[in-house]
Amino acid sequence: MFEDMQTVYIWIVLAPLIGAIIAGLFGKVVGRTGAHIAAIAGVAIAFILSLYVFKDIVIDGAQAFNGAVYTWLVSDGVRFEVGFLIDSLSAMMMVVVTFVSLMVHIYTIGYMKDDDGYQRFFSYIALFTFSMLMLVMSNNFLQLFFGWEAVGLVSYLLIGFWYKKPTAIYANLKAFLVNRVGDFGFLLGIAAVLMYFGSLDYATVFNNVDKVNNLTMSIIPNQDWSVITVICILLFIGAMGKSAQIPLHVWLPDSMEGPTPISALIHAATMVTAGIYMVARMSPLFELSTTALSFVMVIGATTALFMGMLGLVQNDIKRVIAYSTLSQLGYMTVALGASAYGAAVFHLMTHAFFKALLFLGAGAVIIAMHHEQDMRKMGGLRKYLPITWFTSMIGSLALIGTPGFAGFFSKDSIIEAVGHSTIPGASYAYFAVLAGVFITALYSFRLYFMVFHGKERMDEHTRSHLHEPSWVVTLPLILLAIPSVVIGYLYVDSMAFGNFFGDAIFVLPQHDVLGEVAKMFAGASSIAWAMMLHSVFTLPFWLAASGVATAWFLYMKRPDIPAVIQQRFSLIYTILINKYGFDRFNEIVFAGGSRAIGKICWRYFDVKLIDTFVINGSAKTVGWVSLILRRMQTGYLYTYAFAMIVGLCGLLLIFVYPLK
Amino acid sequence: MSFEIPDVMPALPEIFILSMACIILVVDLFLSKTSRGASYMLSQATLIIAVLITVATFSEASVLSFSDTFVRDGIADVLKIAVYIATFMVFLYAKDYLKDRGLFKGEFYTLGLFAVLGMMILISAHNFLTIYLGLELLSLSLYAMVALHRDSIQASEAAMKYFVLGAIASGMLLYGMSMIYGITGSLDLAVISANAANVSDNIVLIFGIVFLLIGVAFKLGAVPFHMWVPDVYQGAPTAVTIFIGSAPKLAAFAMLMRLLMDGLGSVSAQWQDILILLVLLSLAVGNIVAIAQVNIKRMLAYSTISHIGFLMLGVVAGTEEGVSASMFYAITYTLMSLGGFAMIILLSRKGFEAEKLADFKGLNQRSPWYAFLMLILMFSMAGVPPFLGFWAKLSVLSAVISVDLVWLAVASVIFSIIGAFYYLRVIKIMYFDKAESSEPIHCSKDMSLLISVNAFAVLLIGLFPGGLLSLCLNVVSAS
Amino acid sequence: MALSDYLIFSAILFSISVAGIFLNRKNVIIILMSIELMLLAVNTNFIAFSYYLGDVAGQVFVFFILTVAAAEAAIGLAILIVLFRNKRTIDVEELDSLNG
Amino acid sequence: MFMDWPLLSLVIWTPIIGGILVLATGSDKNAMEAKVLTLVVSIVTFLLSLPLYTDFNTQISTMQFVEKIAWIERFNINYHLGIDGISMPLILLTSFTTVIVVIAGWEVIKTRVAQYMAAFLIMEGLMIGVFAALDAAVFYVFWEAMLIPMFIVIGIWGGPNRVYATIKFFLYTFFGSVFMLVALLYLAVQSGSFDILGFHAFKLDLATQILIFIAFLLAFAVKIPMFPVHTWLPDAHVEAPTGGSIILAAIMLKLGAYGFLRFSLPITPDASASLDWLMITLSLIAVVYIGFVALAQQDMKKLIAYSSISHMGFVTLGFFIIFAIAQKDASMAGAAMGIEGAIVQMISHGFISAAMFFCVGVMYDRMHSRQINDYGGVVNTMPVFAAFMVLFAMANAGLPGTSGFVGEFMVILSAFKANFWYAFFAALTLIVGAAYTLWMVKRVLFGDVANEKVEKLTDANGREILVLSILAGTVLFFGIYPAPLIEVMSPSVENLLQHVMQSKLN
Amino acid sequence: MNPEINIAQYITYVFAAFSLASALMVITAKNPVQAALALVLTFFLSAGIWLTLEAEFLAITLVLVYVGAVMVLFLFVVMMLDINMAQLRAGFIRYLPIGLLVAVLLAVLLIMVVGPAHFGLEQFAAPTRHAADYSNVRELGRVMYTVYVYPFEIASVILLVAIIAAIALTLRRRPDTKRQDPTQQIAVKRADRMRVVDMKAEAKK
Repeated sequence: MFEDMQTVYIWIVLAPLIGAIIAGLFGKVVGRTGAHIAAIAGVAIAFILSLYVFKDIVIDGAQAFNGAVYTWLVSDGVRFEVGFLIDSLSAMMMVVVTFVSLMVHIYTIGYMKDDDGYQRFFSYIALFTFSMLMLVMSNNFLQLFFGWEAVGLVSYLLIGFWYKKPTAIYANLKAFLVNRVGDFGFLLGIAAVLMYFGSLDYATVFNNVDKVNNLTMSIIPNQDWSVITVICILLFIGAMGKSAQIPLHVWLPDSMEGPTPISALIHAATMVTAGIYMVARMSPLFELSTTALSFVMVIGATTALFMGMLGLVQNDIKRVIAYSTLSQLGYMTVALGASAYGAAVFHLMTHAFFKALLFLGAGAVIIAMHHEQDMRKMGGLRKYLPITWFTSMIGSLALIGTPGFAGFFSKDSIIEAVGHSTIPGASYAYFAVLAGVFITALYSFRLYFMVFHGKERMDEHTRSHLHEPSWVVTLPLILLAIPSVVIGYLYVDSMAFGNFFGDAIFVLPQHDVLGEVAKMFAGASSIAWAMMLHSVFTLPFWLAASGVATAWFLYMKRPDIPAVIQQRFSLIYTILINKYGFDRFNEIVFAGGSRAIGKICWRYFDVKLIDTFVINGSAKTVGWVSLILRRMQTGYLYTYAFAMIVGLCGLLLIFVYPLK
Repeated sequence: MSFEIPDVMPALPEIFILSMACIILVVDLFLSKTSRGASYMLSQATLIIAVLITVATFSEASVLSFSDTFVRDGIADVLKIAVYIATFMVFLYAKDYLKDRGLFKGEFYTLGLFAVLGMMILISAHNFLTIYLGLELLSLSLYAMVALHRDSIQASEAAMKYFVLGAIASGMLLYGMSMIYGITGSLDLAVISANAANVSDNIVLIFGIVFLLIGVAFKLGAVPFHMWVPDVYQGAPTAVTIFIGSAPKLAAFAMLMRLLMDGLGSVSAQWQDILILLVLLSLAVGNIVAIAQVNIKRMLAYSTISHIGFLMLGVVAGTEEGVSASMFYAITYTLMSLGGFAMIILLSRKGFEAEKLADFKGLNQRSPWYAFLMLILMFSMAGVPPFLGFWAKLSVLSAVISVDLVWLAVASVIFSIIGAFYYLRVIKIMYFDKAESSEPIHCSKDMSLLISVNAFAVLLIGLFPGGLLSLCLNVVSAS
Repeated sequence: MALSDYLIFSAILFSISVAGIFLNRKNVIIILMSIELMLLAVNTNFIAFSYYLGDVAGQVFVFFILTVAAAEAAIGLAILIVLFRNKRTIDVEELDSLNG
Repeated sequence: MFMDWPLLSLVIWTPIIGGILVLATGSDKNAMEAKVLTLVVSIVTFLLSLPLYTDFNTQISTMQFVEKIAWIERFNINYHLGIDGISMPLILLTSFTTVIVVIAGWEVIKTRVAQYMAAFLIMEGLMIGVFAALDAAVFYVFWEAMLIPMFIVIGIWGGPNRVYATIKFFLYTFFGSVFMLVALLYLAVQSGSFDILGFHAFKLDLATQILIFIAFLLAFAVKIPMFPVHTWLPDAHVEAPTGGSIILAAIMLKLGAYGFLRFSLPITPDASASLDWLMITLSLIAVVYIGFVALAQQDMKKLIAYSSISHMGFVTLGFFIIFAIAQKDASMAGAAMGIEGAIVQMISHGFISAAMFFCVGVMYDRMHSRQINDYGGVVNTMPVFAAFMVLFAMANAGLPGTSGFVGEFMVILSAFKANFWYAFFAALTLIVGAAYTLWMVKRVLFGDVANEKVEKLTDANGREILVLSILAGTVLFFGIYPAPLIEVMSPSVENLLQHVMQSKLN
Repeated sequence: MNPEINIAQYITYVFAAFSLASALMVITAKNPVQAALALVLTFFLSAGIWLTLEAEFLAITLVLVYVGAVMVLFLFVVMMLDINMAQLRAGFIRYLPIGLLVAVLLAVLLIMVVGPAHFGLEQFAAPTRHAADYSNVRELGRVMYTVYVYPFEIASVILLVAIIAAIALTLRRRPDTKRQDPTQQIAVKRADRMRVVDMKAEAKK
């Protein structure tokens, strides 16, 4: 179809960009319809071409493409280029990104139809698609960072989309800054890569890992650290920011201030997984450092468990899903730490579908409820919003890992992989992910029951207007529900355990936990089937089931109990409702501290010491001396004569007398 | 003893000026009050012709005459020409001012011309005696000119102070001369120079030099012998201040150069340190005290003191480059000072002396052109390129640096930073403050033209200072 | 007699004249007289040197100093008179309208 | 085709003479004539400066477009001009920015228009002169003369505290440069001429080098400005009219940095090497400490001014890490990147700071306040303007894709080679820079309409949008494709590096 | 030692002592007239000292010019100006200590240099006295108009300036004396003296 695949790649990124420019710069000219047509067309082109690329690379098994589009700059013999690395990993990501994005685009037509910033919104999300594609298609660290920051920018713009809302503009600033903390480490990591590898090209870097493997560097004098470990941890700090790992997770729940479509697209499906993608991409580096992997694993496990627990006490429908996202990102990170990159990316993909689905479903509920997000004011929506109810149920089932659904395959692979991992921290992680399963089921179905079942707690006016939103909203729900069900089954063999990613992901033999897991199912014609059959005998299945049962019991059967528990365990509740105090801590120590340092530096150092004391002080001193000297000019003749004589005596004393 | 009739030709300009001064003196007696302009015109013509005569007979070679009491060399010619031109400008600037205040009298011009003669004698002196007499001729004329505004309390007070302090200074100068005479046995500068090198008794030599330097320092206005400067500048009628502040500095420089280089050049090590001390004190006091001034004439007086510090810097170096730099500085300073005082005259009217700094408020609104001219002058005095004053500073600094006195150069520039402040303040007042009166500025065409030429000379010579710099170096090297 | 004797004499004379100038706070005329004293000291110096050096130039110098001193006195007194006419006093302490 | 023209002289003197002509238009009755003439002159100058780029030979590191005429023979001073890859982009930046400034002041300046316009034209010529000068005396003359128009501009058209600010500005900078003058004179006396390239080759012992280095440092550090001699800048910026702020931030600060490249590093390489710890410390203090100070600002212009200081810290950091790199690695890999990054940072900061100050100016013209607290929700009434401002704020925070990223990125990469902690502290700007910039954006642009005055705001007009668009285009262009910029400077930087690494001691 | 010379020496010392004493009187005298007279005495005595230095002409000149002319001028001015004597003495004692201190310091500083250490007989032997037919006046006269003709001319100019200055400063036509200026009287025009005023006829109230 295309002579040159490079042209295809370029068009994949350019099409959404053009859409964004049309919708953004010429939004007034083309109008609302024009704007969404342009944006959707752009993304649709990208999606179709991505499918073509997917077919080319994955299905036809074409050679991975690695080439530069143009040279950004050449300095000091280092070429900084903008180029593409298209292998199975990026091809898969491209499809996921463009597909979810397309769904969200369509959904937006309905969701944002009354908003003044309609064109602006389309411009932003199209721009986001462009940025995300640049990120995943990159063949070097520079462009990765480009995309990395660009998605951050769009995220910033979108969280603050409703710029009149004080909480929104607070949240977007927070998101950007927390991400910047991650980028800080990321940038240092890139610098370290350049320093030790002499290039920012993935290929060059990965080919030269052996040369760097045994090098050490001393950051603190007399402390030699492995270069690879330092690089990996620095890079992972970047991932922690973007993929919202503890303690840099604080921005993600707040980012729910943005419109729901972007919560689905950016803060669930795509952008937040950039960190996971990056670490998977860097597998040849991470594999060489057990320390880094342990670090990754512990962070991920902590996030997976403790962020999930926060979802239990939230009443805002979107926030529950946000904490769920955090928890799931933790799962992916754990997988990375266990060297189960395939499983991580696989979970990334399945999660993208079902989490986007859940978010969009929540969005549909929110529209129906007239922008009411508090679950305590919902209930029994099943009969008013059948499609939403059904798709949401699929999403929830996928999320908790119901055998057969997409989430089951990916999550179970992770849990199994972690179980096989032997690196330090693995047992803690294994416990965390198992506990997480119960928690996940509990909060998911807490949400599900509180929203769709039980007593109708909304007011009369709202109830009278409840109806299913238009097809532009429901269509994406349905389209997303499909992969949420089937994608796991289809790809678990190849992605998690097979050779889907080929050379894109590198695992040391001693770290090959997925290989170990696969051995469990050795002989089965299809690992998918084997897993499903096997699942009923495993802990996760029963944990999930008990989670659902608990949710049913607490929120359907005995809705009075949660309040009792809340009172009984008020300490835990307080901790959870305060999100372990991260926000307060950051607000006081980092934000407040910086402002205080700034004020002190400025008031006392700049203004008082330098300006007032040194600068104005010396000027004042000169003025003061001037006044004194001036007073010596008394106007009296004898003073003048006296001065001359004193001058004479002085000169004689200084120059003549010493000679004697 | 044999005696030759001296060659009077080298002294032709002096003779001419003397004759003309006497003629004007006589002519003025027969002029009625309304035709005083004739004295003025005659004086100006005299100065122009003197320029022509000097230029026509210009020679870089050094010629001695009158039994070696008189020397004519390139330095002398250049300085004399500068003196004529400066005086010409002074007379022109002063004209309206004098008319407004009833001082437009022949005495001003005759005394002025005699002062010019005194400067010329000083510039061409080659003997202690001629130095002394030239100095006295100049000083006496100036004392009288300061007091010329007889009804002014300030003027007479200033004259009295000037006179008394000047007399003390010449007393000290004479005392120093007597000492030098005593140990070198001659009054002739060349002989002194030759003998001084062989003097075994350095103490007496330095002793004499201290006294000599006090005399010169007084005339220049160097600290701590500067006390007269602010009072006289302020008290004297501006028309006289502008005169005192300009041409006599050239003569004073010549005196410094003749005494120290021609007379004591062989023992420069003995006076260098003394001069450095005077330089530093002048720079410090001049620049610092100027900050506290509200009277612009006084401020310019302190500015003069600081400029004198810089001027002496070149002589400190004691090299040809140094002396030529100082000479350049003297000429430059004269030009700037003329412009500065002319601005004060320009803003003054009958019955109103624009000598407060506040009188310059909002000048840019009243007359952007004059404000711009003053801006050029002030920046030039502050030593900001590309104006002339910068090159003057550069020359003297370069001279001291070339004799490895870098620390002195650093000290000097530090003081010039302080100095920059009060020049900036003038500009601030002119440009940034609101005008208190919107009255347009009236002045005669010739004055307006000359003041523009004056300020633009500061700019243009600043852009192309090469000619004047080379001229100074050439004449200094040749003599 | 040694040259130093004459020089010491004139040095003391010089010091006295200097003291006269700045000790005197009331009368300008005394200052003018002190200046004459100072010149006398200088003259004595010159004459002494001239004598001991056997060189007539010193005496010539003194001759001119005397001449100039006379002229100076004339101008000084003229200024004094102008001053007196303006201020009705020759009190040194009242000559302070110019200061700073 | 332009190789034979005295192009440098043309770009220096066209605006200066143009400025004088503008002055001649006189009073405000002829304001329109003055403005049009100024615009024409500035555009002509910009066009004249373009061949400097198009005809520039990027293959060689020697000086190009050289002009040399004897000026003052007494001191062996020549009117010697020439440019290399380091100065050429800066000249273009200058001529470009001047056009922007002229348009920026078009309707805003209502009194003494001719003087205002003339001041900027004259300043332009003088600044270009500084970049083009190859003779130290010529350099110094331009360097100092430039203060005069700026002094006037701040003093006449500035804010309420303008007199304090402008005198502080003048004396501060004057203070620094007189020491440089002494150093230059010393070098001239020793080497016999004021030729800068001659200075480069002139041998000096270490003690002398250190003294000269310190003298230069005083001059350049004040101009850049570096901590702790930076306090003039916030005052000057706050009080200066928009055009003044733009020129100050976009170009004048670069002069100091340029001075390090042209003087300090090549003339006193050994002193630079032995004092690099000092320079690096000061640079990092500028980046971090000043960043925090910026956070505390309530005045938008002050905030941007502090941000400028912080950004210029990267420039000096880029210059002085080369010695640490050379010590670690004899092949010097990474050193050139540091310097190139620093130069890119200079250029980019020129555009971004100009844009930021222009943005503040646009709001100030409407509200007559620069206090952040007086604003809020500007985006409601000025959406187009707000979009631009967010873009520039992002550029200021060093977002990739904007020019603000390129220089910082290169310097951090290079600093990492020198020492992990250099890079660490430098990279803190990622956080702090974003914090103060975006916090300001949040408080000014976002939120609900804060008060009636904001309610009445009108969006940017055509002229303003023109300026903003040009700047936005440039900022994006150099962010996306900085290669041409690096390409022109590369040989010169290599040449400089080789020179600097050659010790003068033996 | 020649007794004759000794006597001259003693006379010199006595003259010097008295000269200094009278100089002190000049600066301490209560009355300016006294001061002037003390100054006259100082000059006389100094002239005597000059005589011992074989400067006969100058000694005479000193007496003639100074005592005869300059001091008379001083006295004249002192008498002419009507000065309140009592008031003029005030404050002298207050500043005496510091003044004295500086004066003594200066004297010490001067004497240390000009004293015998540097100008003693070893350094400057006393010259032989000239023969009796030596004329100091002739010696001076010979160089005055030859070698020093140029300074001589200048001195004359200085005197001229002094004359001009003295006249310019002090000659004045008192504003309160009424004088007639015939030229003005002749040049008078009608307009200068008479003004025709146009008045409207005033109506009676």
